[in-house]
Amino acid sequence: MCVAIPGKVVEIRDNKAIIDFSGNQVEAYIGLVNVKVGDYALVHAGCVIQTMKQTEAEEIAELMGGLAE
Amino acid sequence: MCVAIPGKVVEIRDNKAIIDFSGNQVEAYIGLVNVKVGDYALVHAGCVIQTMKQTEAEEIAELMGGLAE
Amino acid sequence: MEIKEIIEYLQNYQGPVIRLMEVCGSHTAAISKFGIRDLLSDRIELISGPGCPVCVTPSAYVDRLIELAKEPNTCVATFGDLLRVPGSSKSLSESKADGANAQMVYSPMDILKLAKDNPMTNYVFAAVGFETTAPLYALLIEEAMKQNLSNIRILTALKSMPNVIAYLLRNEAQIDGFLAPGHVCAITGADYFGKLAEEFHIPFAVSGFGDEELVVAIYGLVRMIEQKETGVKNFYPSVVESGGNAVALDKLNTYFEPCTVAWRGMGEIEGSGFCLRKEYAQFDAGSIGLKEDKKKNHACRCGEILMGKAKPTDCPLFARVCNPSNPQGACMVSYEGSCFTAFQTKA
Amino acid sequence: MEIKEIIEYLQNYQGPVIRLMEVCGSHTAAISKFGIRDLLSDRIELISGPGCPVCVTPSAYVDRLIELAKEPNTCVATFGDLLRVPGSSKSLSESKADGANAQMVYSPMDILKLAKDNPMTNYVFAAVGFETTAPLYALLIEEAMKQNLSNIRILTALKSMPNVIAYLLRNEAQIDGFLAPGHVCAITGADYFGKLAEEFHIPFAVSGFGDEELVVAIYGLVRMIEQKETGVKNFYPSVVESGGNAVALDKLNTYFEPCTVAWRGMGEIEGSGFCLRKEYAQFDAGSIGLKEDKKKNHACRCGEILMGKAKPTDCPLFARVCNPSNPQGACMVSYEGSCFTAFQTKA
Amino acid sequence: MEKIIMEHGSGGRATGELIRTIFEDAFSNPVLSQMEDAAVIPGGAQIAMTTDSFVVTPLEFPGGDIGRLCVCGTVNDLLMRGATPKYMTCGFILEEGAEVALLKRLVQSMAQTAREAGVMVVAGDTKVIEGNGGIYINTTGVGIVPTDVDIKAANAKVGDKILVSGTMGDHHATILSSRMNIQNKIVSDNAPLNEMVLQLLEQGIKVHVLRDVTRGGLGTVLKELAQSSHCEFEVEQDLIPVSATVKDFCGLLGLDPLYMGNEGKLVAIVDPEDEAKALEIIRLARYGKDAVTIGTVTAEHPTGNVLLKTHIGGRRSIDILQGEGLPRIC
Amino acid sequence: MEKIIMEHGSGGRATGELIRTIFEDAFSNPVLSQMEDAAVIPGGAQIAMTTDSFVVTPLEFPGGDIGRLCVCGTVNDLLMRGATPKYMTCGFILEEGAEVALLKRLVQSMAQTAREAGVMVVAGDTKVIEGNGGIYINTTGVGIVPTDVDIKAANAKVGDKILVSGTMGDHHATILSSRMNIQNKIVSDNAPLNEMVLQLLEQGIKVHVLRDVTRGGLGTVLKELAQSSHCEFEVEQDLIPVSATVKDFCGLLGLDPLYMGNEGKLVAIVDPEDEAKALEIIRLARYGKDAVTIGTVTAEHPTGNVLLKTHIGGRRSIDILQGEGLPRIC
Ligand code: SF4
Ligand code: SF4
Ligand SMILES: [Mg+2]
Ligand SMILES: [Mg+2]
Ligand SMILES: [Mg+2]
Ligand SMILES: [Mg+2]
Ligand SMILES: [Mg+2]
Ligand SMILES: [Mg+2]
Ligand SMILES: [Mg+2]
Ligand SMILES: [Mg+2]
Ligand SMILES: [Mg+2]
Ligand SMILES: [Mg+2]
Repeated sequence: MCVAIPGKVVEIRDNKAIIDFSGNQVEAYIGLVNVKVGDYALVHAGCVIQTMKQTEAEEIAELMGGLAE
Repeated sequence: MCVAIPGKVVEIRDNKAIIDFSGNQVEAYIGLVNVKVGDYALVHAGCVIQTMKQTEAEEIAELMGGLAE
Repeated sequence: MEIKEIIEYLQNYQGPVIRLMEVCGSHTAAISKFGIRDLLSDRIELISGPGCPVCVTPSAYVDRLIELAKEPNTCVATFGDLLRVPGSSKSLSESKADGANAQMVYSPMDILKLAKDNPMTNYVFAAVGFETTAPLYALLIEEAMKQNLSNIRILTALKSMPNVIAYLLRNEAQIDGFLAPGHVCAITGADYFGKLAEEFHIPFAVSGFGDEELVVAIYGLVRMIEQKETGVKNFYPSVVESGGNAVALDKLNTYFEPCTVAWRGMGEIEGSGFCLRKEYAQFDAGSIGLKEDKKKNHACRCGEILMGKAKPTDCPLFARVCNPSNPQGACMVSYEGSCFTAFQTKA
Repeated sequence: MEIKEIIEYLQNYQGPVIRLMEVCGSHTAAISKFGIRDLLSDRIELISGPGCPVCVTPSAYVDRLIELAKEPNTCVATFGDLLRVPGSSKSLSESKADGANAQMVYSPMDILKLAKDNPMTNYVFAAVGFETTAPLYALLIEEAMKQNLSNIRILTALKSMPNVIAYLLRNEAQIDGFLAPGHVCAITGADYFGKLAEEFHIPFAVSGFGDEELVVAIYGLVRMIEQKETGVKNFYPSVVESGGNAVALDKLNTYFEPCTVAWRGMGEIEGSGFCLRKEYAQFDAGSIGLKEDKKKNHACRCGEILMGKAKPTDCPLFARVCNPSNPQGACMVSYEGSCFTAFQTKA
Repeated sequence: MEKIIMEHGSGGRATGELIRTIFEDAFSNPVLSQMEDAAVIPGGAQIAMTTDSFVVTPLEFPGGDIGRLCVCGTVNDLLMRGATPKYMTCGFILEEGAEVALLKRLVQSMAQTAREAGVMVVAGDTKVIEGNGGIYINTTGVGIVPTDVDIKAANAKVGDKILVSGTMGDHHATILSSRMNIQNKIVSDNAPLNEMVLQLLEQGIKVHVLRDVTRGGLGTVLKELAQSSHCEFEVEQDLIPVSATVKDFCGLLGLDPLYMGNEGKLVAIVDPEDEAKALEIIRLARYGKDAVTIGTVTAEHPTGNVLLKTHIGGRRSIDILQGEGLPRIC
Repeated sequence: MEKIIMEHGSGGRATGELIRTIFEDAFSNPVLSQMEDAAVIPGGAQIAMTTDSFVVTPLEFPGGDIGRLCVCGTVNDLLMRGATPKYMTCGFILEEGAEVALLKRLVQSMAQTAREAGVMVVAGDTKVIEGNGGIYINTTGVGIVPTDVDIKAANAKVGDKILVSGTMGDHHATILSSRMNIQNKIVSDNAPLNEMVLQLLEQGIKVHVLRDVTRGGLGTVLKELAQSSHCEFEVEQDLIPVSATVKDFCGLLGLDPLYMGNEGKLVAIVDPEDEAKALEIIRLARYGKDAVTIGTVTAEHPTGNVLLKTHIGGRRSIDILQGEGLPRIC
């Protein structure tokens, strides 16, 4: 299973980041993605696999527009 | 502690003997003494250390005789 | 369009029957958990595909893990689910009772510390997963080399999405559209499925894992089908970029190469997996040739279910001999397996 | 003479105070268990000597055992009692809680099978004992060589009787006669103590371990003292022959040689122990130089007690700080220790 | 005496010393200090009896420890039958190497929780096994049940309201956080629920069913109750209280809060007339401030069914916990 | 399901399956099969309660097994207070890898012994821990005590006779024989002593003290009773029944039969008037044929003392077991 929710990067230590999920802090390797403090990141099995953009709403709206009857 | 009671040799298997103590059978190495089935043997920590002669009564009597007042 | 309107649309859909396949196990689990089937018209069917990494692992792989775990001074580290997958006779978890040394970890990276702290123990990580997880093993090996740890190896059963989908479509799976796995696309980019969409004239919708995200993507697929559109639409743009994650892809390609691997119940599929490149063979715990796939129970229909040709309830063993405490096939093991989720939420 | 008459004699004895020492721990335990003190006139005192192999082991030896037991892949095998003897800070038994691997066995020979079945584990036997037990270790090494077992060693704290008795007598122990240990004599022959008897003009009575055997031997000693006889009398002729056990003595001399060893509370005594000969040094787990004897508690009077200069009840710690659950000295540990037996049977 | 050694299980002097220095003080009462083979105590016409063993790691965790836990577990099981908890026995199985100082803390925590819950520890036992310092505790409880009280799983009736006394999953999430090394502020909810239960009974609430939500979680409990009562329950996901941190914690490990255990929460199924009053009573009682209604007993059902209405409006049946409830990671 | 795995302790489906296939059948009774949090059962004005955990290896031994043992231990402790054993709970802690077939045998043995002893198993619990197939069982018992019965350790009086119900050391020697690999025909005496105890009470014997001779052996029991009663006991070694095989077994390992445990023998301290009748009752009862008088309560004594007259006529004080009771070999 892949984590469906993004966490916030609160600290970076060497090759790992501390990532907060509503008060749960986990350590994740950052060798696969460039992250910085403040980013929202997707963590999969102890590694960050992607950062999250905040653009969903518009893009989806646009897509949906194209699909509407 | 050393076993104070002798057991009876009931079987010999290679370098070990089976020795019976009132129904308790233990295996003991016989590398320190020549024993044969039927002997009474003293066992110490899994090894026969001596066989037992049946002559105690007379010898002790003799000894005691010498000590009597 | 409001989510309420979308749901209403899906609920009231009266067109020809539409069969959608989610190829990602996390999608399968989320669809169950959110009760999404209940929101769809009877004419929209959701079918679970071969996207649960645990469910598609052949028995020979599990048998090999057990063999390794029983070797002296060897510890097999793995994700939780895999412990319970039956091999040809037992699971890793059951074999622990026979002296197999297996340990559940949260992350493949956890074995770096274990291996460092216990230099006399050989750690083997059970490296299962798809494009999402494969780069993690690349990172693991990279770190193991950096830290000079010689007591780490992996046993791979890494799978790749496109060729198994092509296999399904070539083998008469009746599917009208695919929910494409959001996290695979996070690594590979959304276009990863473009060639398939084109070749088979079929639509793909990339979806996230939230309830609304899934509903939106399903709606998107239904609309694309109705409008006879093919191609890939990305309904998960916050995470999935067109190019994917270049760093991760680069690491994946550095350590691994495509290869032919066996899928539980389906046999070998060309180019459907990843294997360690020869240069890194010393990290391999014997992954090559683990193709045998002895069914624990011959009546198990996992293979067909993974291909969308049968539903769990079509299997004569379902909820009778086969249940999560006594799984006959891998689909009943993983929390993401079709049979498991069907069992868990059966009315 | 009937046993009843003998007991009567001993009970009614009114002559000068007689102090008899039993130098064998098994005698000490048997005397307690049979309540033999209760059968003697107040003018016949029984004193426990340094004959409990566990009680005379210096703390450095126990510390070394603990060190070995904590080494990876090393198991210390031992007789039960030794597990509880305090070293300079802890016992082997307490150290198990800290990860020391120690196992109680019935016989030194038991480790042959253990070593064979677990070739990756190094077995160290805690080889304590007197002339009775030393030949067993010779047999063990002989068998280990025959069976080609390279994972067996011993840590020796082997003691020999004559020189420690001479040491006592030279250091003003007030003793009028010795109960000589029957099983030592079974190996060495009764004459083993002849030279001592002669040199110090003191009688020895070789005794078995039964209640009547002990009473008879004590009577024998009392009579010899009254009659001012010295020499060695053998009250255990069924087991003890004059030449002893030639096979055992031969093996003892093949593998071991006399050496100077340390006795708990008494220090080093020349020629009072046995060590492996150089030819068999590979079987030694580091026995040389284990002389340090740190008291766990400075008030402990074990040393004097072992020499017959003090009684357990003379020790300020006895039955207060020091008891079998929390022994301060080795004499409180072994079931054969003077302090233990005094504690166990105290009114 | 720093660590437990085999001798502490001998039944002889060392066992006695352990009992005197650790247990006697903490639990001191006239019955226990007789040190008899069995405690003799006043009884009652109808008694309740329950047993549980506790094998949790870590032994101490945020918000509690195995000592508090093993009292709460047993006291709560008695309460769930409408019994007033009275007596408790405890059986310790200690692994060689267990820290004596830790044991002392745990026993003191037990004693304090027993006082809070009004139970007297009347008998105990200690055994030592080989191992690596683990501590396992069995507690068995006896309570007195008034003859007119009849609370059991089979008693749910159509129309009844289904209440929970607070947020789900806190204990389980606490334990897993420690094990998986995830930092958060979640604390265990381990608590004895005497006050809320005895108040419900005293104030005459028509309580049909009580069940504490432990191993297996709310999902398992609801399904079992539905099975016993031959009813269908309908509960609403959005009404089930779960703290934001526990929710995301579950998300992280792929766990479902529905299957996460508590150690101080209960489900009460009450007559619909009494719903409001019952909620008020529970909310006023210690450990009950977040009590809410989560659903209704909607119908009879031959084999028992639980329907969950999800946030997005879907409906699914929920079953008892399958598998081990292990974190899913991949 | 051949071996126990962690999942059997989940509290979910696998635990349920284990309970159904192993426990339910064996213990079947209406109370247990309700599967409630706590069993609700008829009580009595005065109840007795006791607990013990059982950690014996091997799990099966000549003459018995841990299943029979754990019932006898708890039933006997209740009887020693003059209680009629009524209810029992059992808490299983299973190590991963435990053989299910073995568990089944043990549970069936428990059930059979419970039937023999007239106790009903009313609640149970199962937990699984990591390990190597070990099985640990806690049993807790409740019995009903008539209000006029007052049997306890403090009640020995000067002049009372000290009886034992049979040969000493059989159980302990059985277990050690297995562990030390010594072949013999010794079998454990594990047995529930209901018949002899309830007959003594029914027939109006003035029983002052009862104590089953378990861990620590007769020496420990006598010393503890002397301490509680502030009396001096005098017992005669030659009167203490020990079988020839057990005697030599002890000799071999340097053990004293006085400190060897049993699991189906008791010490009874009775009014001297009733000595003969008490002996007769015990001898006629199951498991009591070798009952004998071994001594007398001779005097008051501030701290309690036990004098043993040895075979050869010596006298010594005996104390509770020191150390672990390990075999002495050298
Ligand atoms: S129900 Fe079980 S046996 Fe049937 S297909 Fe699914 S996993 Fe296989
Ligand atoms: S009583 Fe204890 S401290 Fe005193 S001499 Fe004996 S062993 Fe040493
Ligand atoms: Mg008892
Ligand atoms: Mg309970
Ligand atoms: Mg419970
Ligand atoms: Mg007990
Ligand atoms: Mg263990
Ligand atoms: Mg409960
Ligand atoms: Mg008890
Ligand atoms: Mg008991
Ligand atoms: Mg329970
Ligand atoms: Mg273990």
